[in-house]
Amino acid sequence: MTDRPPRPQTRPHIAPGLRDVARPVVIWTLHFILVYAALSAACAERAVASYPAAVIAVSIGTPVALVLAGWGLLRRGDQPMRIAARVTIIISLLAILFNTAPVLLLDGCR
Amino acid sequence: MQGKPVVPLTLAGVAALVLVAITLVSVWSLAHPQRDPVGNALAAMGARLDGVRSWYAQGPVEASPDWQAMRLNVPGGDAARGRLAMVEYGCGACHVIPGVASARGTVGPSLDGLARRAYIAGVLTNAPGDLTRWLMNPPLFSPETAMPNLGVTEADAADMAAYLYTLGPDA
Amino acid sequence: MNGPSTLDTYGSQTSFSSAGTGADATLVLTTAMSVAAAVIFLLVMGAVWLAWRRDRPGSVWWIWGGGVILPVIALGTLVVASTFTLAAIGRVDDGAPVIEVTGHQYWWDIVHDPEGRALRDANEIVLPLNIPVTLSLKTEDVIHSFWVPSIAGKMDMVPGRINRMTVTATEAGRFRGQCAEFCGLSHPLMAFEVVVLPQAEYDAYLEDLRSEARDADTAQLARGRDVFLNEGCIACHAIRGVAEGARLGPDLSRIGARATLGAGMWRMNVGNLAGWIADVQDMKPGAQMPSYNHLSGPDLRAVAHYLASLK
Amino acid sequence: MIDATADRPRQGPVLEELRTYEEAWATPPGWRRLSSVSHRVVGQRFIVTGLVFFLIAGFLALLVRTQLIVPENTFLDAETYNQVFTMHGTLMMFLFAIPILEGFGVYLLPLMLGARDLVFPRLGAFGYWCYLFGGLIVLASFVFDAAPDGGWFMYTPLSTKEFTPGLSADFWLIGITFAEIASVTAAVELIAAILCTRAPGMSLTKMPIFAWYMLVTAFMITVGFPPLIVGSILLEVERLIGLPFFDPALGGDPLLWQHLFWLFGHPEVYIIFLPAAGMVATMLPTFVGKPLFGYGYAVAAVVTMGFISFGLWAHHMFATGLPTITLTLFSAASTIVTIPTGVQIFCFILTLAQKRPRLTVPMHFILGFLFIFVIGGLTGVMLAAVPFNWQAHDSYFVVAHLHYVLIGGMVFPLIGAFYYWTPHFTGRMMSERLGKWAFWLMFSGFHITFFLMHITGLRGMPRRISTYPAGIGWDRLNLLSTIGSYILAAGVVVFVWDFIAHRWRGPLAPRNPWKAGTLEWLYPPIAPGHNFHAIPRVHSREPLWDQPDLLENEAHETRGLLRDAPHGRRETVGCHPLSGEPLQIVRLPHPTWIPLLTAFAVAVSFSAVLASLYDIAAAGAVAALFGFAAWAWEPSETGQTITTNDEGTLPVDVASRLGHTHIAIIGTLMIMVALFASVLFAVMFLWNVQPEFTRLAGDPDLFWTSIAVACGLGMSLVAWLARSAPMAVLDLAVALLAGVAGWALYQAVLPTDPMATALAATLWVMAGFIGTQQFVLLYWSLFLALRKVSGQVAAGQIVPEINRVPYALVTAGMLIAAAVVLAAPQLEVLK
Repeated sequence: MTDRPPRPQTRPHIAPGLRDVARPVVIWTLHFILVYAALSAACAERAVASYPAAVIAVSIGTPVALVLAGWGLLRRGDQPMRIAARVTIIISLLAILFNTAPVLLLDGCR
Repeated sequence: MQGKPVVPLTLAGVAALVLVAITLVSVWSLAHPQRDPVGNALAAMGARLDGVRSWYAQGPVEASPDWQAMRLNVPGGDAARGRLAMVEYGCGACHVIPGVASARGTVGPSLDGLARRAYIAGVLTNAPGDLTRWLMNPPLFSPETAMPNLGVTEADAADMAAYLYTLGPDA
Repeated sequence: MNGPSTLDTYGSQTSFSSAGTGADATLVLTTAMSVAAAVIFLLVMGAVWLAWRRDRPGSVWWIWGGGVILPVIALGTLVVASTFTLAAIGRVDDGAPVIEVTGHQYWWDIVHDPEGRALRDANEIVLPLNIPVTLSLKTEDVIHSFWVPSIAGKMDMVPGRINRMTVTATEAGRFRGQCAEFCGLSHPLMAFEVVVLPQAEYDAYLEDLRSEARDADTAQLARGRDVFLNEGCIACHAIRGVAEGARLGPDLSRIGARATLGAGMWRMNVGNLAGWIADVQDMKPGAQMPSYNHLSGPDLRAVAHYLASLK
Repeated sequence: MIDATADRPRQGPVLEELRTYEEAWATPPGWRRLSSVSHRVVGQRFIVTGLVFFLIAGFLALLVRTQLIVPENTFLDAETYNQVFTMHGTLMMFLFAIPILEGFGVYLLPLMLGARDLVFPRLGAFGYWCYLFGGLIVLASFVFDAAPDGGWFMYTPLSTKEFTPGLSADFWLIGITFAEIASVTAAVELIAAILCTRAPGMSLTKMPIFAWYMLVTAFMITVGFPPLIVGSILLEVERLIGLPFFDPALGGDPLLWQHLFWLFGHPEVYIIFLPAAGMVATMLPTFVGKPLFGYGYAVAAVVTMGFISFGLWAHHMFATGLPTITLTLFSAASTIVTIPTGVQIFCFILTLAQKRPRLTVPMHFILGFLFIFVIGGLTGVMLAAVPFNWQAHDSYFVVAHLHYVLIGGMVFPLIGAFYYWTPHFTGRMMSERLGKWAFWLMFSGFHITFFLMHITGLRGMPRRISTYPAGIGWDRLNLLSTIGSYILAAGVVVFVWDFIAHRWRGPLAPRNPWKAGTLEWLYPPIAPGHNFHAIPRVHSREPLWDQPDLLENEAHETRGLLRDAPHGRRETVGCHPLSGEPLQIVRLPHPTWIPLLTAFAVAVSFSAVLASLYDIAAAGAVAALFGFAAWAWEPSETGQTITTNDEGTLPVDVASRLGHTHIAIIGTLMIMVALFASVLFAVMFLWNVQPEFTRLAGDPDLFWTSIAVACGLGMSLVAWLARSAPMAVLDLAVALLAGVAGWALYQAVLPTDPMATALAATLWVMAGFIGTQQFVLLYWSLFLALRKVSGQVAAGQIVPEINRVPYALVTAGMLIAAAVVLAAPQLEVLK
């Protein structure tokens, strides 16, 4: 082993952390990709999946995404990061609901 | 600094004026060209200005008659109607005709300065009667011409001749 | 470049007056959204105005109310309304008669297909009044976009795809359409006319497409027909009963009956026809057709008269 | 361009111990200024160059409007008109909007964050030269009479060789791709600078809001630009050697280009908007005299916008015949992005409510921004409704909408920002009187020009037409729009005149002229020409408001870290990315010609490709590689320590995963992953929409594929070992395994014919991209081995080895993904 410089002491993460701000909207991204992929698989020329299969995928994925994105919504606190996390969660929940609009409002590809 | 309410009032006032002006302008721009009071008023004003301008251009009435202008007078021809007829018959596909925006054809000669030409298509003298007859049936006078018989009526031909004689008589 | 001649086109290419079910439903949506947008704009500007006059911090509930709750209600309504409108006007009726429209640089090939027999026309689409018709949109070269604002919204013509839309014209008359996707040099000169006819006249039109083109019954028209046959025009253009099969250029069997020349750009008459044949590259730069400026004067006149006679 | 030493306000006595500091940070005089890598110089270069491109593009816009002033105009012929509107869009989007905003970021961020420079000054300088040379390539097309004329989004197949012969599209593709290097390098640099060099105590939540906006923007660039880079490369390759990516006859699809373009193009609009909104969020509190209301809300809005704006790309393709259900998905996503925008607008409104603001020129532009941008946002929501979009798409309504969003959302804040920060650049104030003239001319001219276009568009006028028939109902609207554009241009001229003339007419700017709270105003404008003699500890988001001692003393007497430059070296404090506590001392480079020379070599290479001189292109590329090596050759200083007055002893260039170089590698890897994902998207898209072409390609060789994966995994393992046991032999092993993996991948795709089907062609591109990654690792490892062999590396200097680990791991991950893609067609289930 070689000589190492002194390791910097790890400092406490700022509560509640950047992760809580980014997580909900990352979940939104994954949910969006899921819906887009399911619809593309069912409705493009190749028709890898059937339309009901796409609806099932979205129906299972959406509640999961809502739970994962909404986790920590009720956590209290008024530090900026905590507020940011809460607002991000709410916007992401709404956006996930909007992602389901095509499946809710239409009954087929065309 | 300028924290007085009067300044934002001015700001909002000017912004509101801009909004109102844009709304008025939008409404006006929507009006049909033929049923548009503002446009018609502007056109009428323009016509009156043209009248004033030509009155000055012609000079005092006791001056001697302009024989050149009288030579090019087409009886019964209306230059303004002739200009529109040019568009109707598709003259612009082959000729450049000043004053007719779409007429930029290069198949035949430009009709700019037509009033100064000696002959029409090299076969007819450049006189009102000959020009009118030419427009009505070019192949009759020049069997090898590329200019087709456009089926022009006599009245339309007179109008078109009148317009063509406005092109460049005084240069 | 030569520009289009003045045509009496005022108001024939606008989405503000609707003559088709698609444009109709869209106009309702447009009006509703415009009014809502104006109201929301005034509300937000009112909030700015109030904020300017205020001198102490407001509540975060303004952010929740103005930034989240009200927008979500408005947007939810919008998504539902627009999706239902979309579902209604975007439905393709498989049973409706099909008209195939193929975009070319810079003209439109039209095929009516009432009973499986291709009836070809160009640059003028005749539609029956109040009967749904399915337009089948293709392209021969680059992307074009089919747009007749008074009838329906636009639909692209994409290489390798066939896009279909069903339209129902609800008003007889002439409407103008134009290519809406930039397609090259003469893109602005790629328009067309839509003619909506009552059923009887529409049937007469189809009958006209089935029959041969008008005969050349004078010496000059016969000369024009011979020029057409001998000068290579038939390599690209077809005239039913005279020279069939060529599809590189527009079908000319009833060119004289169309109101316009050069894909909706010039008035159809002998003068424009002659100028077009002699110098098409000046009138429509980049068109596939070469300028036929080597024809003798009488030949040019004859072929122009012949084409104008094809009604 | 700006050298104001002459009228620099006096700083009080120049202290003797500061002399070494002044010398260490001095910008080279005269023409050697070109070798400067200081963020101030580079930022000003970006800003001034961007402004020049803005003026050129604006002039082109006036040509467009003049052509359309009357129907059937002959002012421009169709070909020139097409070139003019294409170049207008191209210059505005690629060479003005993004570079100038990045220029403001490059200039302002270190000052706001409490750093003496950006962390990678040479990278910033290199990026600038790439931007300049790329922009010159694009502009040169005018000289060669080959200006691009296919519209700024270059749709295929119009832009393919068949329909656009000649070089015009190549000028566009090569020049723009080159200029984009600047955007992505600046993005990586800004990410590392924002996360790693903040003043002591500046945790993420004490960061100025502008830094949040720029941080999100920079991340968006790393993910958003790669699709276009991939698309441009595909199109250029199709033009040069005929691989059929976009040819439906061979299984390609013109819509693939549209997907890739708008996957970039939509986020791009937000990439342009967010920094400008960040400027508003910075200026507004200054004039209100209170902090931004709802900091946490604004942060949430920016972060969510950064993500959701990627989910909207297909709303540019509503008329292409996508399935109704897909349209609805994108329609819904396009409406929901309004929510974070609305949250942000209400943060601004509530900031305004706290106190009666001062109505300065920047404040005018902020109010103009609110007014115009809200209209643009509302028409944007209208366009999200598919039926309406079918009418408005590609009509003048869209032209109106995009100018409301871009001019309202970006140009107005930008000009406000010029009035606000110009004293910082030049030491003089711009004119309040001329500024108000500029504002009112621009504001009224803008609305006359663009509001009417909403109506023009709904009355059926398509965009991009050089002429229109008289009497159809557009004449008057166009006439008025053109008159409005002249008024708008007059406003811009007043602004530019003010920007030039204030250099001798403007009054000298006092210290903190706007009474702002952010750290960039700590020093009197332009005073030292470099940043902090000592870096103060920060306790608040508005330190100049909340820490009165900062403005009580002379600026150079401020207490803080790194009191002078005892070693004659450029140094700044590196921090923990989250807490902002000091972590290390970052050693920064002195002025050097290498970035300019390397960028020049790359420019030669790109231009040679354009001229089909491939041997010169290869020579340029090799020269660039030597440039990069020379750049990186300097000895590592890891292991040294520096004792600071307040914070104890700090290591220099710490060997840690929290170090700035490692963060930058993560940013770079985001770009690489996004590039790879774009290629993967192309593969899957073609596979999905062109099923009849998937079996024609010939089968990839699975034996060689598994060899490639094995070597990739081995390479990662060795790289991981080398991080704790740096030895030249391990570097050589990594290089060898990387080389073999690349070769094996080539053997794997060799049986497929890329000219035969588009899918096979995309597989080759995928393999080629991973091959490039392997080459980077090979080159990097050979470089490290050479340094060790030549005795350049002391014990513990393992920063490059630490950084290589994620690079190797991600590359191996790409190899595995590629193996799955190559094997999938041969699996029974998917046949």
